[in-house]
Amino acid sequence: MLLNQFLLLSAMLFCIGVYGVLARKNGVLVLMSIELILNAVNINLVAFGALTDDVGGEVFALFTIAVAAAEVGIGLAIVLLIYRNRRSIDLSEIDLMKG
Amino acid sequence: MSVVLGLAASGSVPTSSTVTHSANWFLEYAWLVPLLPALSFAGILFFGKRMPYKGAELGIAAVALSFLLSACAGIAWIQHHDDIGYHAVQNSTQWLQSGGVEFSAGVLVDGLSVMMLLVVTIVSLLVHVYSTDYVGDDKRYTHFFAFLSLFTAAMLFFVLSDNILQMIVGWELVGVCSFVLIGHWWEEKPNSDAALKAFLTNRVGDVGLIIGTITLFFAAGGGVTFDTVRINEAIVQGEVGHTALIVASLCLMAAVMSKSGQFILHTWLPDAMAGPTPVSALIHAATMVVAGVFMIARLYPVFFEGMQIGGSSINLMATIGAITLVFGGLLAFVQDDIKKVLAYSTVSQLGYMVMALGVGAWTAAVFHLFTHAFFKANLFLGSGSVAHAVHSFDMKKDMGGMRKFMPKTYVTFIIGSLALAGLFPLAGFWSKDEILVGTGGWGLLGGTGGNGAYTFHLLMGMFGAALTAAYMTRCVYLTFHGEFRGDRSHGDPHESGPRILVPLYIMSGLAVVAGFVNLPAGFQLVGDSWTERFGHYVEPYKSSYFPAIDHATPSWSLAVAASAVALVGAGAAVYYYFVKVDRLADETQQSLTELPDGLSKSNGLAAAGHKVLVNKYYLDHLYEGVIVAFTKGPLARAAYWVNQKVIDRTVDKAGETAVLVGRQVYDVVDQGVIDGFVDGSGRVSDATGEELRRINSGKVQNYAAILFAMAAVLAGAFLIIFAL
Amino acid sequence: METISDNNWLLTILVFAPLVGALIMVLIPQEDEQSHKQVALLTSLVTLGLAAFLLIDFNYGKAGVLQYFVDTEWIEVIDAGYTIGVDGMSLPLIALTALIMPLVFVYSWNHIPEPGNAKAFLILSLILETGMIGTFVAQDLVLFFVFFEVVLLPMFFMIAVWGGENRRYASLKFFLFTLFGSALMLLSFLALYFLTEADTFSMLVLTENAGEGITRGTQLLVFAGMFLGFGVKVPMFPFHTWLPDAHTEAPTQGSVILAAVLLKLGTYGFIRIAIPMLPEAAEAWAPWIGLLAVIGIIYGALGCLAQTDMKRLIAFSSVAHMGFVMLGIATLTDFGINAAIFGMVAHGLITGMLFFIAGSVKERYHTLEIKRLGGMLAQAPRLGWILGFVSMASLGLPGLAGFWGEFPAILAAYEPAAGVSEQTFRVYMVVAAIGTVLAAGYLLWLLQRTAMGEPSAEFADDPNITDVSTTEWIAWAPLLFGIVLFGVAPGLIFEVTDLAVAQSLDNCITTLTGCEVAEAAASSGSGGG
Amino acid sequence: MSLLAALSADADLYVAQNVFFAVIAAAMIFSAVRVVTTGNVVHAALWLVVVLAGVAAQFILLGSEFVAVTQVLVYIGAVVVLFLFGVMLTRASLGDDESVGDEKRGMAAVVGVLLFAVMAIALIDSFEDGRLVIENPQSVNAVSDAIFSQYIVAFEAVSVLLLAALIGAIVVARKD
Amino acid sequence: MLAGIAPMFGAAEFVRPAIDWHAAAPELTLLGFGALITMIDIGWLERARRIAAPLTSLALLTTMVPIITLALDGNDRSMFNGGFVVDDYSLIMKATFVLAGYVVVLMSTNYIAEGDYWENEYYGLLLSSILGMILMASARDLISIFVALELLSIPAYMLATWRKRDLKSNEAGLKYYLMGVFASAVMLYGMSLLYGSAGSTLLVDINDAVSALASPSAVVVIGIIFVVVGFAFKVSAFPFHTWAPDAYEGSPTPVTAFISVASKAAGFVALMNLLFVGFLGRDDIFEPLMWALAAASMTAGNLMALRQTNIVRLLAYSGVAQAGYMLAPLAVAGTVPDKALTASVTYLVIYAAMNLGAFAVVIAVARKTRSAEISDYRGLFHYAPGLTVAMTIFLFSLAGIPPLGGWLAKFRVMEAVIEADTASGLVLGIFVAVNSVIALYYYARIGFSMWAEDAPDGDLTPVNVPLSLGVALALTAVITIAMGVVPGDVVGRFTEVSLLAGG
Repeated sequence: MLLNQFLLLSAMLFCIGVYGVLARKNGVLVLMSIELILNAVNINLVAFGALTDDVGGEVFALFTIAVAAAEVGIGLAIVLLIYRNRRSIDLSEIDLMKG
Repeated sequence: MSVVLGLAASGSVPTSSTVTHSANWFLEYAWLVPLLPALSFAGILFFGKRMPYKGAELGIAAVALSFLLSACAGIAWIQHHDDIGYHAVQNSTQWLQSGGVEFSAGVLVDGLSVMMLLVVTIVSLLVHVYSTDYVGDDKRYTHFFAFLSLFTAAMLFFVLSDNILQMIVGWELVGVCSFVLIGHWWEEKPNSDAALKAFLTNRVGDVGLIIGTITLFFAAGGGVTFDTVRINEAIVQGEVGHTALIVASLCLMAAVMSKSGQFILHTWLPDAMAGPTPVSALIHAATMVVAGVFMIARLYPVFFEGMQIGGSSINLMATIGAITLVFGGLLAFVQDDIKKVLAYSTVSQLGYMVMALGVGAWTAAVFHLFTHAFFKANLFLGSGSVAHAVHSFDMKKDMGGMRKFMPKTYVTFIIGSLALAGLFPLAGFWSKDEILVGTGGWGLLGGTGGNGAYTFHLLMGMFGAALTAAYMTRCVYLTFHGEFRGDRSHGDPHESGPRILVPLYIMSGLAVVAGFVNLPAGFQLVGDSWTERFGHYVEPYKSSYFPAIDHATPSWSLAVAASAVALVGAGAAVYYYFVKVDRLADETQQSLTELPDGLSKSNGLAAAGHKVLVNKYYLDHLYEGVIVAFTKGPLARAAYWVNQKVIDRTVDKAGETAVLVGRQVYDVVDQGVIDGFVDGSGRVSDATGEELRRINSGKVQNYAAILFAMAAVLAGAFLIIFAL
Repeated sequence: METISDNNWLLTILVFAPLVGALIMVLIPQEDEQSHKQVALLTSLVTLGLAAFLLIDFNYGKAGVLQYFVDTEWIEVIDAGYTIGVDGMSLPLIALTALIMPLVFVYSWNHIPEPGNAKAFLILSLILETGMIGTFVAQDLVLFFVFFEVVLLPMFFMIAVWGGENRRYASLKFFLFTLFGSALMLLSFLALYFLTEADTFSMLVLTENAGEGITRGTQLLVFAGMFLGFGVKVPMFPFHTWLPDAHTEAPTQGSVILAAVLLKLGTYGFIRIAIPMLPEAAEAWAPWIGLLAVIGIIYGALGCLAQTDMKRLIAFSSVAHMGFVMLGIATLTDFGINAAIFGMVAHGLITGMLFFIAGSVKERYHTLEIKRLGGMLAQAPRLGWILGFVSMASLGLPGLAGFWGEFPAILAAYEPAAGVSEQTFRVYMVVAAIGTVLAAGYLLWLLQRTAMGEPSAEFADDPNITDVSTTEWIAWAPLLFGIVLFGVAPGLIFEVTDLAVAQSLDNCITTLTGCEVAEAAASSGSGGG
Repeated sequence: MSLLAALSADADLYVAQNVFFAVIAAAMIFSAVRVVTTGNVVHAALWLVVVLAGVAAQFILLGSEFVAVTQVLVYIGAVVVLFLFGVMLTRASLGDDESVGDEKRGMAAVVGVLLFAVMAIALIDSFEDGRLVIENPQSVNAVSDAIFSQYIVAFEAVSVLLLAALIGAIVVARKD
Repeated sequence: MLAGIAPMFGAAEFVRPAIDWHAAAPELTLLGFGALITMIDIGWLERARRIAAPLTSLALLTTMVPIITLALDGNDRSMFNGGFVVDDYSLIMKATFVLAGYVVVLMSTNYIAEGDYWENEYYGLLLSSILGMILMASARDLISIFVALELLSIPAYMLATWRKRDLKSNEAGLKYYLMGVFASAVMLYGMSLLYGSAGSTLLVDINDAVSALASPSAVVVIGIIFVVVGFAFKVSAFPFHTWAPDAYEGSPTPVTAFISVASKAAGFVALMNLLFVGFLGRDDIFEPLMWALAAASMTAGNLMALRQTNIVRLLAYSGVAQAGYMLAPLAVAGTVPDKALTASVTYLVIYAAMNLGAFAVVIAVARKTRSAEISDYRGLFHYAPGLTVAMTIFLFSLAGIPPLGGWLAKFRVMEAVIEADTASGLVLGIFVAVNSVIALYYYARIGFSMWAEDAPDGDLTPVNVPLSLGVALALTAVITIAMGVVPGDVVGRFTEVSLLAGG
């Protein structure tokens, strides 16, 4: 196996995620896209860990998974809060403050 | 005998300095002379109002004391001179020392300065006394006397200076005093205008003074001293480069032109008549305007070498003097204001002095300064006396026939006029004659000697003599003869009081006798020991700080010729005024000031009733017009036109232009360009900030796009630069 | 280099005494205006007393040596020391500052400008005093910089709070301009620190080093930074535009302090720092400084002629006068720099006084528009005469202080230091001399239009227009006396500064010649190699 | 014991690995694209499950079974459920994401492509022919040893982090 | 048996890590107090509100004790192969975080108690965020840095939304959160590349790896840039600052103060850890990168601040510019590493004091005006002279006017860039100088409004400043002035630091 096949897959996922967070209006969908990005990173980490035969990559990936879970949690909490106050989670409408 | 003296002087310049530090008490302590009026200034300023005579007594006392000291100094100088020869007494003390440059303050007492002390103090004393009456009811009486004292002090300080820097100080102080005094009645705008004009014109000259002084300081003073004696000595001994001297003399000449009212910078002088008459007398006779002449005399080596006076037939200084004397004389013709006549006459006489210095006739110039002081003071005070009586200076409107009301003033005025006109044997005759002799340009008439062949200047001087005689005749006629034209509603004018008359007597007396102190050598009526006393004691020809000048030989024929010219001038004017105008006036029972059909008026200002008369004198008109009317009419008027429209306008315009340029610079450059740049950069920053703010659109996904895109762009850029 | 450290507590107390006074005033409630005025005046008098003691105790025989020298650590990590000392160069300026401030407080006794609040006003003034004296005693670049900047804030607020209509623009402009200059100046200081082997901010050492070991190109750049910093403060053309605005809007006291002392910080910086530390660059820059100086002289005068506001006119005249000071400095000669210091003091006294007068005129007439004024001599004769007197002093009348700032500067321009183009400076000399005419022009014009003539109908019967009051007399008399005193006895200043100037210049001139020799050797060497 | 590890000695398996990778990768990319393009939020969550599972499969391919298991447990087990809750609670219209303008999509696409281009160029440039030979799959032991020695501080910190996130999320999300 | 299995799994026997308890004491203290507050919250519920703030203060002050003892001890300590390091640098930063946190607590006390907020949880989250920060100061490997970053960020995201009913606060939290996550993602991706290049998460190893080659490999370039971008977000450097004004404006003001000071400082700490330990050999990459970020941040930040009408937004943009100044020394970090580090640390410490002070005044003024519009600061001097003087001190300190602390900060920055003696350094110095002038404009404008204009509506009722806020003001003001006048030992001992690489 080539290292690059994993890395390019990860880059692909990353960029699809980026597309998602930029193009989606629905807050929940944006959060899902974030997961794509974070998973892309994990693939990278594990692939590199495998390359160098180092445990650090896996450990890093595990920490990332944990943190990602926490992030999704509070992300959804904030989205819920906004939904409750605004009855909408359309990100493009949220621009009370600017300039 | 004196010729021998002069020739002897030309050959040998003492190499060792002819300066001594110790001498008679009166010479060593000559600095008391300016100090007294200075103290009196302070005294009057602070305590004058509380004094019984409002401070006038303090001023008079101080100046009187100064006069006494000066007189004693004069006697002391004669003794000193007789004892050890022409050794100037110099005492100086270090004023300050900085950056290796030493500034000293001190007095230089020699014949020249002693003579000036005498002239200044005596004129000032009489002006002080005169003023107690003349400005007696002025609301700023005390203040007037304070500045009169300061004016005197400044001039005395100036003439005693032993270095150029100190001269600058005195020079400027004189200027500022004249500013204050000319503007004494500052409520009227013309008066303050005149004061400003005087000061500013002088300032223009001061540019020259400052640069000239600095040039001398470095070129002749070695960059360490301003000492006049040392600078003069350096020049006399040929240690100074010619270029520097040309620059210095030209620059200083500019200063002289402004201060001494030489042609093109003279316009402030007539305007300065706005001041009270005693001030005019002081300015014109003894202080202010003669400062320039004095400076040339004091720094004569600079000019003698710089202008290349010796062995030439033309130079800038002499030419300016010559032009000034004729121009001033012409202008005096067309003035209606009696003081302006005198003012232009001063311009003209100063022209004589400068021309004399320009042709190398040092003694003649200084002597003329000396005599002129007396008769000009006499005339000014006299005109003041008249004006005091009629409350006006306008000869045509408010005067005429004054001799009936003011016979005493009339007599003194006549004496003064004759002296000014240079008629034998009054003071003006001797000094003017000497100037003409000094030009050395009369080969035809048998004169010899002198520093060059200044024929042009001689002719101008002759013409000027005729003019002088003529305009003074006009002035006398208009003022004192004919019928009174003024307002009689407040009663007839009456003779002035003793405080005015006594100074007039003294002055006219001096105007008569002053000329005798320098009788020309070979004048047979007196012994040789009485001839050329003035030149003997005043001219530093044997000192180390004076250039080797040639002295011209006096000439009988020239004296006769000059007198004749003056008489012709006077005679023509007498014929015109005293004969024709008077006659016409008698016929028409009017008080006339000129012939109604004068060339200038031929196209009809005359009233219809006079037409016949006009025609009757048509022929007369032609021939006399050549001598009198043309001079009096078109030429003088043209000169006046040039004066008012060109020169004066130039001066005024220069001022206006400066203001205009100032406005333009301020509006366009300062507010527009520089400030505009400053404010503009502020606006640009503001606008850029506003544009940048658009980045923060408020939409979080736009923010994210920037984040990711910038990450990609940065990474891409760095990849391309560093890794690929 | 030799220093004298006797009595060296004196300077520290002198510098911080006003600050102590300010701190005391912080504790006094705002309503008690009288106490504030008393404390402020007392503090400044104590400072003046200390300055007087300094003047008496100063060893004039060694005026070229830093005296009362203190050198202790301050901010160790940046090698900044608390290094202070006084020599003949700074002594007159310290005395000037100490003199001006009590006068300002006397004047403030019944002239607290709108909108009142004596407490804040006086506290700011006292802080200002500390900053100004501190700048003059600092012998460490960082300390100098700090004091140099300390004066900014109080002055900003003085203009901003107690200023006129357009105070917002003026105060911000003042602040931004001066900060711009000093920020670049700081860069230069730092560069100097790193480029000099000694790695020190000590002005003593840097002066001694005189730019040795710094290449010419670098010196030029570093000098340029300082030039901006000091030049803005002076202010030199074309960085002067803040000055008229600041002066016009500032309250009288602010204008007086600004004119009398603040502007001198810039020129002082030139002679204390820029020139001795970078003589080679100074030599290269001198013609340009001289050029800007004479442009300033003419330009300032032309600006004056265009003004319709009395205060603005006086402000513009500062541009011209400081032009003379800068011309003296640009000659790089002993004499020129001595003249410059004299010019600073003279300008401080004279222009300070003029601003006092302007303030009083404003108070009486409620306008400074020249067109509307007139006849002051009739209505308030003493005020009018004082204006006339000070105008005369300002236009450089000999016998008064102004002359000794002007004439020697022109004189010095005839023969600038070796290595500086003589021809160029002679042209400057002529231009500067012409500037004196213009100076007379605008000042007399001002005098004529304000003081002479009949009072305008508008003010003819205005009871507000009274003659000089007692507090005004007390505040002004020392200045008027000083103008005469220094005019008659200029040696009082010249002889104090002389040794110090010679000392600082000697040092850098020897270095200069050294540099030239080295440079010549280098160029011949490079030619060979 | 890992299946792949056991077979790793066999060179032929490289082909199998690559085929396996290709299939999963294709599925992942397709699903990922659906996640970010589908109009239905619930569908998006389900497509996300596919991607996450694919990632787990890749982990296995890379010899990290423990991470793979964790991935399945945490992501598929918890996160996706969380998403579904989120979808329900926000009552987002299950279908519509149609109102997104082309401009926005275009911008997103440009940024995405740009980013990918940069990444891809860098990766290809650096790891042109870097080969991955999985010989010793990482043991859980090693991972746990590392976590509890080298990374103990981070581990403790994560625990605090999770607690804080928990408390915070409750406070933020609860109705009060 | 075990011995036989171990090689098979490729893992060595578990070695119990040596833990220096003293070194970890600050973190443990804070952790303990955090746990205590959580438990009290759980146990006492509403009754715990009264003691939450004092207890948090106590927690922070107690945390200072081990920091001080460590400082007095003076030994550098290193654990976990250099993954966790205690040196002067980390101590001064920890102290800064803790004290900044303390000041934030003082500022929050009345603000939170008087508003409609969840109080106990607020302080709990605050403490956990501070814990993340002090961990960051010691973190020297990628994982610790990542986790510490998340630990300090995630509570902050939530605190930003703490004013739950306020749409602006919601929006602030959302923006802050989303941007934070995106930035973390980019940073993580960069970290993964760096890890891949080095085969280790330790920064020292990464340094060895990235500087091994004469010219950097492509992934190293991207890795470094992505990581830096992640932290550029955190320190709100242009153009990654976009979230800051919105988040600052919407968040509760004490939280804003916290984010703008502590969180920014933490970002800098991480950045400096990475640059000075991880990338130091790759200065050819990060110097120009930092140069660009610094120059862009200070210029753009200042320009954008010019047009602000809300003081919090203004402070946000000024914070962007301030970040630029702090980044400036990092642009010469490869040339003069010690000086650059010292300069940035000094700036951070002084910035913390003055910016917190400014926010304290904003909070105090808002107690009366209920507004953060600059126009509401008009005439402040007439009714709140003390606050005005304090605000003046803080603003002009931010502008860098001597003798206020800000000048020393700027001085050190300039010192560093000049000492580098490179053209780029000099140009950056000029950037700093010119920007100081631009910045002065808006600071001075506020000063002018406060001092020289009349109060709107002529309302001259004084502002009621509660004790704790007053203490916060006094503390920050004193530090701000002291840092400028007599920085003495504080600056001397603790900012003259070099960063211990560990390992």
